[in-house]
Order: sequence, then structure tokens, then C-alpha cells
Amino acid sequence: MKKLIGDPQHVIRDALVGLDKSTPQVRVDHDNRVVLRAEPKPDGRVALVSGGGSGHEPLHGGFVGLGMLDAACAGEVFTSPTPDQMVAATTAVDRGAGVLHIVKNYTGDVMNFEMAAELAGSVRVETVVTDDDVAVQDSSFTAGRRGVGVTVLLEKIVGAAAEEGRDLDAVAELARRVADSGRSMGVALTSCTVPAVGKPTFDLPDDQMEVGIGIHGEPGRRRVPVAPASEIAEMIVEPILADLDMTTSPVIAMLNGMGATPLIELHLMYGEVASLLEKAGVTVARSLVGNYITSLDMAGCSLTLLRADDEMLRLWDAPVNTAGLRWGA
Amino acid sequence: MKKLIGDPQHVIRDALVGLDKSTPQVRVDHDNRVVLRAEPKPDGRVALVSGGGSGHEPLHGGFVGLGMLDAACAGEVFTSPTPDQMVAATTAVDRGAGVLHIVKNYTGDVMNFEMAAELAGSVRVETVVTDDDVAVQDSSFTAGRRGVGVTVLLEKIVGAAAEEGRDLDAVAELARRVADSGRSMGVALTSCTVPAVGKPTFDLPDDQMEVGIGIHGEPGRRRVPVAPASEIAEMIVEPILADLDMTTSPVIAMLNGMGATPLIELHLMYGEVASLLEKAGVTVARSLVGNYITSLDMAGCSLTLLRADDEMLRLWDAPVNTAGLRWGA
Amino acid sequence: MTDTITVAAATAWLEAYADVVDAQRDHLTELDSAIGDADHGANMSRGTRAAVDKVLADQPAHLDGLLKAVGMTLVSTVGGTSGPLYGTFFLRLAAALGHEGEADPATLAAGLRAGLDGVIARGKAEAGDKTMIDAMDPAVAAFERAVTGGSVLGAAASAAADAADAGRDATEPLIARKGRASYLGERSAGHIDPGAASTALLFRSLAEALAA
Amino acid sequence: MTDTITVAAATAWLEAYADVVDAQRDHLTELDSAIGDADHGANMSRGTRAAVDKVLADQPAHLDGLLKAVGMTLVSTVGGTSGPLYGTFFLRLAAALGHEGEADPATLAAGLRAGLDGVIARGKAEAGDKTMIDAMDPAVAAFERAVTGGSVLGAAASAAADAADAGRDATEPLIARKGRASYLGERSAGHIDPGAASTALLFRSLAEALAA
Ligand SMILES: Nc1ncnc2c1ncn2[C@@H]1O[C@H](COP(=O)(O)OP(=O)(O)O)[C@@H](O)[C@H]1O
Ligand SMILES: Nc1ncnc2c1ncn2[C@@H]1O[C@H](COP(=O)(O)OP(=O)(O)O)[C@@H](O)[C@H]1O
Ligand SMILES: [Mg+2]
Ligand SMILES: [Mg+2]
Ligand SMILES: [Mg+2]
Ligand SMILES: [Mg+2]
Repeated sequence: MKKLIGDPQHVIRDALVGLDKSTPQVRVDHDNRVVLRAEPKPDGRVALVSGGGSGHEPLHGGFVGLGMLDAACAGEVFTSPTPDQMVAATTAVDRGAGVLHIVKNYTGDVMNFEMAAELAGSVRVETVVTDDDVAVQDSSFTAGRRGVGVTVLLEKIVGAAAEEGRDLDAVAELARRVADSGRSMGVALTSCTVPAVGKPTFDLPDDQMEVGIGIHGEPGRRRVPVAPASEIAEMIVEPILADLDMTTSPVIAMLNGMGATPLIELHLMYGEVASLLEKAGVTVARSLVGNYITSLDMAGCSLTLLRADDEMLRLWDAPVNTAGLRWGA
Repeated sequence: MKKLIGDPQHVIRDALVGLDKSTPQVRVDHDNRVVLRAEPKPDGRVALVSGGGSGHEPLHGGFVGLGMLDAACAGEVFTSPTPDQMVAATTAVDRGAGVLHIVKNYTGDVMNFEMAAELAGSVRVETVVTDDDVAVQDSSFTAGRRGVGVTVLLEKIVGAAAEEGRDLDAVAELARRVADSGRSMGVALTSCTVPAVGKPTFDLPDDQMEVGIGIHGEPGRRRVPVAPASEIAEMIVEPILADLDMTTSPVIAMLNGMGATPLIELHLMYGEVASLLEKAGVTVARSLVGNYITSLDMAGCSLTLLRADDEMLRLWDAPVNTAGLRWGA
Repeated sequence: MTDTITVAAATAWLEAYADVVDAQRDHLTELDSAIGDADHGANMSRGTRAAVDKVLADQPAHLDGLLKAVGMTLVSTVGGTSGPLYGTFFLRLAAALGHEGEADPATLAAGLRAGLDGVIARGKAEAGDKTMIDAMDPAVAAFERAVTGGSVLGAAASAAADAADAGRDATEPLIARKGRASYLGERSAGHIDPGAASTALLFRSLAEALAA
Repeated sequence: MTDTITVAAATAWLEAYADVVDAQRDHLTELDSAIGDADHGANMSRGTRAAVDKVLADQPAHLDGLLKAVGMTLVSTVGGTSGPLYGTFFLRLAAALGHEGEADPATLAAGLRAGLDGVIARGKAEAGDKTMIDAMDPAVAAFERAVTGGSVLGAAASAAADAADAGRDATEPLIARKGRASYLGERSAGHIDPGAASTALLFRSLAEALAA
């Protein structure tokens, strides 16, 4: 295993130190492993808390700041944080208007956030669960679709709405609407290596790739021979469009790198994706290309499409000032 | 070779298509492989042109836009662009106030930009050469120090100065001052793979790393056993501080990923670097952690420190709106 | 000598469990690499070690105090899926055994059943979904049968451990319908479920603690 | 038959060079991987192929037109270090051979010397810096010696090619002081310089074209 780390058991602790020191937008509660805004938002505003296993950076700690999250709980690598962390985050950021929990649909995350909401005492908590990964089929016979890329777009859009002063019900309603309107699909060229394990989670021969991966280094739904970018674009575009009609309104498109894929490849893939979307009659109103929700050092990419109405687009364009996403501020 | 690409011979062409489609800040002249601002700057302002081999994304195309570059020429992977491209870029962006060429110190880049300046006809051209890589010793017996991370900081700071309406001499003088005030040092955990070659440029055993690398997948000055992050931090901090006193004014610090290193590791490394700088009495005024000047899919990082006076800090904070660096706009 | 589980025995159970989880840490992670995310060994080892530390520091005098401390510690140090589930198991077991210094076989059987019910309520998995339930459910049933049939605690726990092992092994051909492994669909078949493996260790540790 | 290099022979030289560069493309890249950035094969192949295409399309009637087209095409398609250097070589050669249909041995010798001087002026490398100069300089010198000694063109070019090969091989132990390889310091020793290798091919192609 080759990584820029110290003791593999303490990667999260050590990475939070660096995040704290390099990011003026946040301060880190190291005891609870909670990333908080350096400048708390004003009283009376709904606060947004998310979190999950680490290894997906910049998600979620890199999305704490004006216009996005108020706090993010950092679990161990690929392991949901605990209810204690979530309670600490929730009580720290509540400004009297309640807190929205943004939870990616994984059994562990859902259960831990459930327990946290029960334990949050007097703070009013609403929860939105993202489950946008179309790679998970037959979702009634599984733990349901995984929450992946839509989480990023949701945190941005709903963060802007909370900043405007909407109440918790309105914020939660919008969040559910965003969650319902987005779909994702990903592929991996390599596995990733969990630091505490020290070797790749799965073996992938040099001529094979995984299709339909999540963000936890798990193998995908199927293994296929490595293909050119144009064919990989088909593998990720088609299942999304087959699942949700994306031609009825403009979309926000995110082409996301899994952590070890360089930007030049993401640019190239975006070109292939964009031309397929054009052919399918999908209008891309906004796009984002880069590493936003990663799987440690996995090579590969995922595509997220969000059917965005005018309100979502307006909120998308609103100022945001976080380590991972910044404009207008 | 596992990459999200099509024909390995056409990676640059194909990546420029995606950059163009995903980046509202730019338009691409595909014939000349020049990335231009979508909105040219007003008449009478000095324009900034840079460029170099591809494979360093977001450098340079991702730094075209308000407050930074006016144009970037994209060469083949790790190969300087040609004078023709530079002339096309220079004549396209000149607004009557002249053009600054920002050149990283490599024999090829310097020669091609030299020829371009000779061929640029009536356009007044000044050139600044960055050569900040302290890994290159005995620079009188070599091609001189390589231009690496300082290029990013220079493009930002000098871009802001050009936006303010300074004349070419003032812009060039500032550029040289920035170039003189910055130093960098990098390490690699892996080689990278040039698409047209199809295999890693050099072999690096699982327990070895390269110290003192550039950004072209070249081996470093020496090979050492893989070390923990705290020791790697020493390997990159000490040679910089030994070369230039960084305690006389606050610094801008950039911890840069080489392309395949995930953000969690960069955060962690930044924590180690920051604590060494603190001990050495260096005050970090601004910091940047992420992938800014990369080597395709190389794993590793580089540190750049820039001794920044008040003017540089003010220009650093000025609005910038590019794909790779954005704030205040 | 009365046939009960004492605070000392329950502590020994926990210590034995933490030890075997440490010893099997890489194996549990290996299993989770195949059909999950390669953290089950680390998760269980972190949690059981923290629970042992907590219990040794607090020295609770009653079964409910002890087992509640274990459950709370697992919930607050493990995270993931196994944290809330094993945490719930111990919290329900604590409630069922009550504020006592020891518990007889029937009470322990009822406590284990309550723990299992808690895990099912929280995780909503059924037998055959390829989860820890597939080891826990047969183990609890075997324990109850043994106690009803008049076995002493040690023998009942030993029967439970054997049933848990068999349940664990029986997860191998199954297609997962809960947890991360379910994302793999048919590719999940052919691998033992990591949570079933850690549950089998839980009952084997109980058998060891009660045999001693 | 007069002993001259004609437009046809110069075209054959260029074609032979492009062919051998294609054939040796991976080898040149291999050499550049060891002490550079693994692009010399691709650079030279892209440039020489473009030059051949340009020349076949334009069919220049004079040596200067032909060789200038080659130089300009190399400059505008290769980039990197080799683009300006080989481009300059051909541009200076073109100027020296002039607006003629053929050139005699002494004129060609002077032209090659002018090309070499151009490369030195542009790149500021000296003999022993482990660059293409280390093959080009002995090659031009050998060509001049042969011509002065009365050799026919084919023999002079063959002597030049042998000298270039020897110069190329002699770069192996050197520590680079110019170009990317210089960054490696002592680690650059033990590898043949890629530019010296492509220069040796240039003179071998000339010998072949003039022998035919
Ligand atoms: N809904 C569920 N009910 C009961 N057990 C479950 C459920 N989902 C998963 N599990 C168990 O949890 C184990 C995985 O635990 P662990 O790896 O620690 O958490 P995670 O899956 O969050 O990484 C699985 O092997 C399985 O036995
Ligand atoms: N200053 C110089 N003068 C002459 N030749 C040089 C000089 N610097 C480098 N070279 C030659 O250029 C070759 C490398 O060319 P190439 O790989 O195409 O360009 P780059 O180094 O820009 O990638 C070296 O092997 C060397 O022979
Ligand atoms: Mg997990
Ligand atoms: Mg090159
Ligand atoms: Mg797991
Ligand atoms: Mg090269």
C-alpha cells in the first residue's frame, strides 16, 4: 500500500487536522470528529447536517460552509459515523429552526442517523435519504439503491434554500424533491485500498473493469473488458436515461472522479457523455467535472444527472463558499 | 494501461472537447488547440498567455478565465506546444496593451515560446520563466530549475494585476517578482503512464518512492523507502526552507496532488506540512490543497511556498473565475 | 453450585469475544472485502476493545449495567451497520436480564431472544437474507431448546455456538438481500457473510466463558 | 553521373527517416522513459510523418523549398525540445543549399555544418552534454572530412552515419547537462540519449538515400 499517511489506524484523525488547518471555512471538533462552519449561520435558520464514512472527500467535510452544510460527521473509512457524533453535530448547529439530516442510503448510515434523530432531544430533526444509484436493481430485494452523487447536488441546492430562511418543512420537502429527481451510475477501473486493510478490496485484472459500483470500493454489478471512453459513456448514460426521463426539463450534470482519475480523463469522458446526452435530447443547464464524491484511490468515474426545475437552478447558482465547491463568494 | 480514453493518439483533442463543453468560462480553438476566455477582456488590458505540455490539468486550460489567464496552449502530453499555437493565442488575446507569456522552465517550452515571441509580429510580448523546483541542484550544470507549482500562484496573482489595468512592464515586473519568491519540491509514490506509451514511464517497486520529481513523470533525484507522511513532509519542507528564507513575510502554501492522490491524503499531508512550517517560524497566510499541477495519473504530492508581500496577498484574494480556481465571482 | 451467568462470567464472555475478534480481525475483513467494504474486522475490533476498556474501568456490579455499557459503547464506537445492530443486541439483553448480579438459564434464553428481536426490529432482515441473523437466529433457537431440554448453561451455549457456526456456513450459497452485499446481486453467492461470522464468534465466546 | 544530392534524393532521405523513426518509435520512447518524459518517439514520428505528407503534397522543385517545408513542419507539429532543434537544423540547411535543384558534396557539407550551428545556437548545448549534439557534431565532422578527402556523397554520408552511431553510443556513460535528463544528475549516466539516437537515424537515412 502506497499512501501519504502515518499510522493507518489514525488516518481520519490526521486528515481532519489538515482539513482544519487548510480550510478557513470550517473548524473541526476533533473529539467528536465533526466538521463545523467557522462562522455559524444566524439564528432562526434551518441547519443541514450530513456525514458518513470517510474516504469520499471532499464529501462531506469539504462541503461545510456558507450555502451548503452546517456540519459533517466523519466516520471511519467507509463506516457510518456513530449516533453520538450526529447528536453532537445536530445540537451544535441548531439555530432554533430545526435540522435537516442528509443521509445516503446505506443500512449503517440510515440506522445510525435514525438513532441520532431519536436521541437529538428537543431539536426538531427531519431526514432526507438519497438513493440515486441506478446500478442497484430490484431494489425491493436489496437494501435499496445506494445514495451517491445526488447527495452533492442536494447539499448545494438545499443549502442555498436554508440560507434563504425557509422553514424546516419547506427545506425537507425540497430535499426530497431533489433526491427524487436525480440518478447516478458509476464504473471502476481499479479497486481502492482501505488504509487499515493495506491491500485492494478486490482484485481486478488489467483488462477488466467493474460496472455499477458504489462508493465504498465494493465490486460492481458486473465485470466487463476495459472499453474505450465512448463505450463507457454508454454504460453510464443509458441506465440513467432508462430509469428516469431526463428530457422534460434541463439537467445538472456531474461527472465525478472516484479519487485516482486525473482531470484530463474526466474532461475526455465528459465530452463523450455530453454528446450522448445531446443525441438523447437531454439539455445540460449546468455541469460539474471533478472529484466530488470519491472512493479513496479508486480509478473510475460516475455520472449524476439531476432533473432541475427553475427553482433548483436558481438555488444552484446561489453563492457557495466551501473547500470543495465555491462560487459567488 | 487503464484510462478513460479513446484512441491514445487523440487524448488531447478529445479532452479539449470535454473541457470546452463543461466550462462556460472558456471556448476552445480546436484547430490551434488554444483555450480562450469565453468573454475576452476589455481593450487596453494586458493579456496573459501560458501553455505547455498536457497532462498537468487543470493547468493551464483550467486557469483560463476572469482574473487569471486569457489563453492557454495545449501541447501533446508532456510536450511543449508549438510556436504556431502560441502565436495564434497571442494574437487572439492581445487587446492592444501587449501580452505576457508565462513559461515553465523546460528547454522545449522556452525554445518554442522564444520562437513564438519572435513570430508574434506587432504584438508586444514580455516573457516570465518560472523555475521554482528546488529538487534541481547545481542549476548551472543543468537546464536550470524546472518550473512547477509557482506557475499556478503566479497565474492567479499576475492575472489579478492585469485585470486591474496595469501596463505590460508592471505586469511583467510583478510576474518576475512572484517567480523569484516561490519554491517547490515534490515526491512520487508511483510513476505515471503516458497514453501513447501505454505503460508506466518508470518502474517503482512497492516499497520505494521518488524524491525530487518534476511534473513530467520523470524519475526524481533519489529513490528512498516509502516513508510515513510526517517524514515525507520533512523531505519536501526542508529543501525549500534551506533554499529560501520563508520567515520574512507570510507565505501562500499550496499542497498539490500529482493526479492520482486522493484528497484525504492531501489533507493529511497538509497537516504534517503545516506543523513543520509552524515549528520553523513560517506563517501561512493562505493555503490551497488539491490537484492543481499534475502528472497524469501519478500518485504523490508537491509543496509550493510563495513569500507573499501585501500586494501579492491582495491580488491573491481578488476575484477569479476559472474551472480550476474560483472565488469572489 | 447454581447454574447462572454472573457479572464475572459475562465480563469473561466479552473479553473472550474481544480477543477472538482481534485474532480473526483480518479474516472478518477478508470476508467483508469479498462482498462488502472491507471494514467489518476493524469495526468489530474497535468496538469490542472499547467495550472491554469501558467495562474494566467502570466495573459494573449488575448484569444490566454491564451489558448496557457494552451496548452503548458498541453504538458509540463502531458505527456502520454492525454498531447499531450489535449495540441493540446488548441493550435488549441488558434490559431483559435486569438489575441483577446473575441470571438463570431461562432468563438468559429470554434475554438472547430479546436481543435477536431487537436486531430484527432495527435491521428488518429475515432469515435467509445473508446477514448476521442467519447465525443469530439458529443460535438463539438452539440455546432455548437446550435450556428447555434441561441442559446446563455451558452445554446450551455450546449448542448455540454450534448452531451459529452452521448458520454462518449456510450463508455461503445465499444471495444477499440486505446490507451492502445485496448490491452485488448474484455475485454475493459463494461467500460467507462477515456479520454471520462475527455472530458465530459471539456465541462461541459465550460457550467458552460459561464452560470455564 | 554527377555526384549531387537532388530534390528526389532529399525527399528519399526524408521518407527513409520517417520510416525508420516509425520503426524505432517505441525504442526512442523507451530511451526517453529512462531519462526523460517518454515522448521522443511520438514527437519524432508525428513530425517526420507530417513533413513527408507536406512535401509529397507540395512537391517543391528546389532544395530550399523542400527543406524549409520540412523545418517549418517540424517546428509546427513536434513541439517539445526536438521540434525547434530539428526544425532549426532543416531551416539552416535549406538556407545553405539555396534555391537549387541539386547540391554538390561541399555544399551539402557546408549545409550540414550550418544546421549543426543552428542547433547549437538554439539549444546552447556543447559536445559532452549528452544531447543530440553528441551524435550530430561527429557526424558533420566526419562528413566534412570525407568530402575533403574526395569521397563521393554516399561514402561521406555513410562515414557520417557511422560517426553518429558512435557518438550516440558514447552518450551512454555521460551525465546529462542539458534538457530534461539533466534533472536526474548522476542517475542519467548509463542510458543512451534519445535525441542522439534519433540523430544517428537521421544520418543513417541520409546514407541510405544517397547510396541508392
Ligand atoms: N439489515 C440488516 N440486518 C441485520 N444484519 C445486517 C443487515 N445489513 C447488514 N447486516 C450485517 O452487517 C454486516 C456488515 O457489517 P459491517 O461491515 O460492520 O458494516 P457495513 O456494511 O456498514 O460496512 C453484514 O455482513 C451483515 O451480517
Ligand atoms: N539544449 C539542448 N540542445 C540540444 N539538444 C537538446 C537540448 N536539450 C535536449 N536536447 C535533446 O532533446 C532530446 C529530447 O527530445 P524530446 O523528448 O522530443 O523533447 P522533451 O525533452 O521536451 O520531451 C534529448 O534527448 C536531447 O538529445
Ligand atoms: Mg462500512
Ligand atoms: Mg516532452
Ligand atoms: Mg463493512
Ligand atoms: Mg521527451
